[in-house]
Amino acid sequence: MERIIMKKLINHPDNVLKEQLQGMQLAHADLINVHFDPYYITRKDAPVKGKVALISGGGSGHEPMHGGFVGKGMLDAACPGEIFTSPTPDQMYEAAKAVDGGAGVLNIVKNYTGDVMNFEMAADLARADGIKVQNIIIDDDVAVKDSLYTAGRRGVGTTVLVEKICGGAAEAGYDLEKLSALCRKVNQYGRSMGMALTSCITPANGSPSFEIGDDEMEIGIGIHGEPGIKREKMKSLDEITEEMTMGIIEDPAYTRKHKEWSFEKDEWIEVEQTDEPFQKGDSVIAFVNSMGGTPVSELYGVYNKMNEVCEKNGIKVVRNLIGPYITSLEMQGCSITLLKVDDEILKFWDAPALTPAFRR
Amino acid sequence: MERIIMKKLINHPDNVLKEQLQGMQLAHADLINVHFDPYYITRKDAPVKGKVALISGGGSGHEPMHGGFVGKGMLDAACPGEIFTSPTPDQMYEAAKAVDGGAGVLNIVKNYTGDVMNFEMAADLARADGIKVQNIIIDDDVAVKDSLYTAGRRGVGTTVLVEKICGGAAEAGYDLEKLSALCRKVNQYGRSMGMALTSCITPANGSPSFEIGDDEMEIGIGIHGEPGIKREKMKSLDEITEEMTMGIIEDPAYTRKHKEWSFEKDEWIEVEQTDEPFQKGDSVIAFVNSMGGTPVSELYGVYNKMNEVCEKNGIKVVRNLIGPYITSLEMQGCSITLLKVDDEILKFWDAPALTPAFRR
Amino acid sequence: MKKTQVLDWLYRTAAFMEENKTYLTKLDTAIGDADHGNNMHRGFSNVIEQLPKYEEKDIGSICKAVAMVLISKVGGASGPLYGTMFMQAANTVNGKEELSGDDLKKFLKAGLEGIIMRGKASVGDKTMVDAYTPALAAFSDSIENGDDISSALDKAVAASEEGMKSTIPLIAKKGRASYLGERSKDHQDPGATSLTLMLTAMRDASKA
Amino acid sequence: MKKTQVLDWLYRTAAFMEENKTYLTKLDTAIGDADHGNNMHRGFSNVIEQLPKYEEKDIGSICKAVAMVLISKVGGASGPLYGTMFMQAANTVNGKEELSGDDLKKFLKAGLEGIIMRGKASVGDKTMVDAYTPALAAFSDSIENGDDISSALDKAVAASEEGMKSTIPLIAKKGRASYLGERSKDHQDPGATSLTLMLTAMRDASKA
Ligand SMILES: Nc1ncnc2c1ncn2[C@@H]1O[C@H](COP(=O)(O)OP(=O)(O)O)[C@@H](O)[C@H]1O
Ligand SMILES: Nc1ncnc2c1ncn2[C@@H]1O[C@H](COP(=O)(O)OP(=O)(O)O)[C@@H](O)[C@H]1O
Ligand SMILES: [Mg+2]
Ligand SMILES: [Mg+2]
Ligand SMILES: [Mg+2]
Ligand SMILES: [Mg+2]
Repeated sequence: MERIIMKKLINHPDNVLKEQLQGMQLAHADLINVHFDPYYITRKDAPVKGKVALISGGGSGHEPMHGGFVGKGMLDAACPGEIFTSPTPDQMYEAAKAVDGGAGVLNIVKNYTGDVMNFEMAADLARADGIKVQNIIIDDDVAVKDSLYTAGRRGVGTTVLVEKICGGAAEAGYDLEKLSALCRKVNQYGRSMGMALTSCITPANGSPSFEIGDDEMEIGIGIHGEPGIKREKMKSLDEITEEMTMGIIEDPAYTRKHKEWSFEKDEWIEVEQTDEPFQKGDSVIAFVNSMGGTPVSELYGVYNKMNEVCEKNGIKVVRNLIGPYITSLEMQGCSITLLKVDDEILKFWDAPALTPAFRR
Repeated sequence: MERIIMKKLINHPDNVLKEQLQGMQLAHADLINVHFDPYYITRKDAPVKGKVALISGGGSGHEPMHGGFVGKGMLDAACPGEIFTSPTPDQMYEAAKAVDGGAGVLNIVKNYTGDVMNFEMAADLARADGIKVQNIIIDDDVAVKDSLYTAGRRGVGTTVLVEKICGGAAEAGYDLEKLSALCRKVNQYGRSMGMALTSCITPANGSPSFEIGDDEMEIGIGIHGEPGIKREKMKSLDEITEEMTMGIIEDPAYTRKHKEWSFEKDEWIEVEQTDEPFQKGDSVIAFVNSMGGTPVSELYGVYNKMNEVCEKNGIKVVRNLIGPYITSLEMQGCSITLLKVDDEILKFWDAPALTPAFRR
Repeated sequence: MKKTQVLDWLYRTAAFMEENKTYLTKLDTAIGDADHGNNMHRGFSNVIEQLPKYEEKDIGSICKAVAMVLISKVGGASGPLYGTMFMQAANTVNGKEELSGDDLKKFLKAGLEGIIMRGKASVGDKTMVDAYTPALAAFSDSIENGDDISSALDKAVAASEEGMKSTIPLIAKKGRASYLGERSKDHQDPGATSLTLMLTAMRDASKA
Repeated sequence: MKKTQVLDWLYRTAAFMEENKTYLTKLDTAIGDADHGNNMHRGFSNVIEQLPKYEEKDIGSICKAVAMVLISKVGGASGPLYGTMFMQAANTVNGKEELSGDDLKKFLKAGLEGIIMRGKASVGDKTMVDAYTPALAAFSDSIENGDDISSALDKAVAASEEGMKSTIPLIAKKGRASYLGERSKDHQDPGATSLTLMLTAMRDASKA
């Protein structure tokens, strides 16, 4: 088969995911097991008896998320789909069977139509096997304004923070109900916004997901190489960072409905949730994330300005995470996530973790 | 002043370094202190009494190296120069005064003409103040074939490994002489090779350091956006990885002379060193590094193939490091470093470390 | 419609998805994440790879097998949607070796209901539902008017194509394209396009 | 050469470095790391910023101050090289308020020796030494033949320019350009170019 020339360290596009997962397995055999049919990654010591198992997953191309977060103190399993394509239910189903330690499974699902539907089907399959499963949807992208005329806010940066915090709580013995509540709370407390300087190329296509001029940037992007909310002329670091940070801080209350499983009614129900806006005096974890191609040095510039904007608005940054954690292949750009914290959240944020991409 | 539009998260090019260092200080106030006149970064608890202090530095643009490696178990200080420009002697001189705990200072110097000369002058200044200083040069880039007709091999990936290993040994109480010997050994045991898919843009210039076609790659690059040894048509991951890995494994003995300080003779002397080639049965730490713009997913693909090539050649990978650790701004590409290990090296590789960019 | 024609339909669909892979992905590049063609191609090439194992079974079992393959191979939004469509449609034709016009009407209706149950889209949301809904209506009318399957499918395909084109000026309200708001205008929905291809394949099979 | 002319030399050098910043960096882009113009501009703009503090002192002290600024502001290879050049040269003119032709010869000679001590380059290595060496020889000959400073500097500049151009076909053996091997051919060395600018500024100052 002829290979389109593209500037990627890959062999044939059809084998990219498999080869990369093999590399992960070889590199982190002390922490994880990679399963290949179907694809899912489990922590070495799974199932952990009596602990609620955390599973997440989504399209590939966002590495290190989620596979890099499998291990003690974070995820029990991750299910990688094809690049930028939701995984299929059999992956999450097999993962659930492999990691359930008897206390049930919490699926952390980013709010994309495909992810939501596939995780729903997976939960139904696992439940039919007698596994207790809850799905909590993460939707923190303030660039999406309403949930009525769209598929709703996308799950972006908060996902990484949720996986750390809920991972800590699961390790500490939270049961499925308490863990689901914490997960919901973290999602409600977290808000993100992203931007791109360049597009990205999926191996399967070999050409950029969107075209962007030399003097342009894209504001309000998701993490799938999809174009964002608006296209603007390139601005300075300070302007970009201020726009993103203020977009998060001034985001009004946001209400949406998600399907969750009701263990009483034994069926899916619609649960309405509302995020309250940030308030002066809030303490936050600030997460400055590279979309993949932006070097960490530039993230520190963003962090510097973001911190100033937060201070000016009475928001106190008490913890931070800076680096490429939820990416879009080699896309240049960044996202900012602010997560309001309370003692419970901080405690599990600070808890130990040992995974390929996150250690504490 | 008018700003050239470039796809970077920066304000005016003149302020990039300062703003990024401010961001680092804000983000990692628990681990490091950033000093601004001149620029140097020290670990929070410096000087550590009785411990040999480790200092490194070099041009900026290679983040997280070196500033991200300041902290317990790695560096006591890092001196960032302007982007891709060696730091000046006053930086290393001030850093030495700030972190010397009475047991002397080891300067880890990458073998670039500018770095070597500036560190030499800095060592002279510190020595005049009564501080015991040794400079050890790192030169591990096998793409540079001879030391007679060039400035010699460049210091690349092995630098990161040296900083971890010698950091561990310094923490364990090695004196300056023993630490220097270990540093020299790690340098001799380490070999690297790099390649680029794209060029990179320094903020001061606003245009790419080199032009490269859509179907071309550059083999044998350094880390300063300088063009490499040869230009080739784009190849597959397997071909690229095999070429780099074999280039390292089959690299013959390499001899060079470096200036080191003789404490007996009280003057700089030339020390000749020879690296012995890898042999079947060697155990190594394998370090697959992103040049900045290549996502970690692709590095796992590289790791997968590299491991296969090592196995085929009787080289056993016993530890690994995968990610963007020594970068060239947003350049796409990667480097591979193989470091032969013995018990001493492994012990300190596995030792704890707590720095902004490396935790164990 | 005989079982061989149902099988032919699946083979033709797979061929269409292969031919139109780049086209569908291009449509998805404009307002999505540039994978719809790859997803559909991956799904249906797996379907026909598995098909020989099921060819001896009844139409219901075949369609259930197709559903399972699509669910486990496609991913994204279209995987569960088309998977559920085939699953629900299959349930209406259990044990059958041939489909009457009325059977096919029920089959197609259950398929659309599956997509709506799963994805909650309405006509005008700029999804596959915009093509499927008028196509089903045209097919049903035609069958109820006494047309044969083949001419009913002619009308269904025409309606599907119109529905597909009707997505062009719309602002998307479901799926990934909805994030683009106004910017989703002036682009044809990829899912409405793949759905139309699937019906076209059925029409062609009904005439072969 | 009077002290005011020495100061004028430094101001002119700074102006040249500003004017030629992009040019020098372009040369360094081809065979280096694209910073030589920025380095030299940063260095000399700092030199003239500091200069008012030293203008009252003797030429030796002024040049020592210049050396310190270059050492602490330039970085890279050129910082220590030009810093050491000024430092060594300064040592030959301690306490002087004016330089004779012979003084300037010693001054320039010590500067070249400083560069060689620090960088170990020989003529033909494709460095600033390739411009400086013939320039010094031409200057010395001219002074020894009884020429005045200004015409000796004319000859030095001509020789420096020739030396600078002689670097074009060379394969670099020192500094960053050496990594390129054959590929360093057909490019003019940035350091030889900045050195020539510095001598040109001195020549112009000697005539002003
Ligand atoms: N909620 C929904 N209901 C019906 N169809 C939908 C819905 N969401 C998306 N679609 C369809 O799915 C198509 C996109 O499929 P695909 O690109 O394969 O999945 P993804 O959007 O996950 O990448 C859209 O063009 C649209 O027709
Ligand atoms: N060993 C050396 N001796 C003399 N001159 C040198 C030496 N190495 C480099 N140079 C000069 O330095 C110039 C490059 O300076 P610059 O770009 O400022 O520093 P760097 O190479 O560190 O980026 C070269 O063009 C060359 O003339
Ligand atoms: Mg998709
Ligand atoms: Mg430089
Ligand atoms: Mg898509
Ligand atoms: Mg340079």
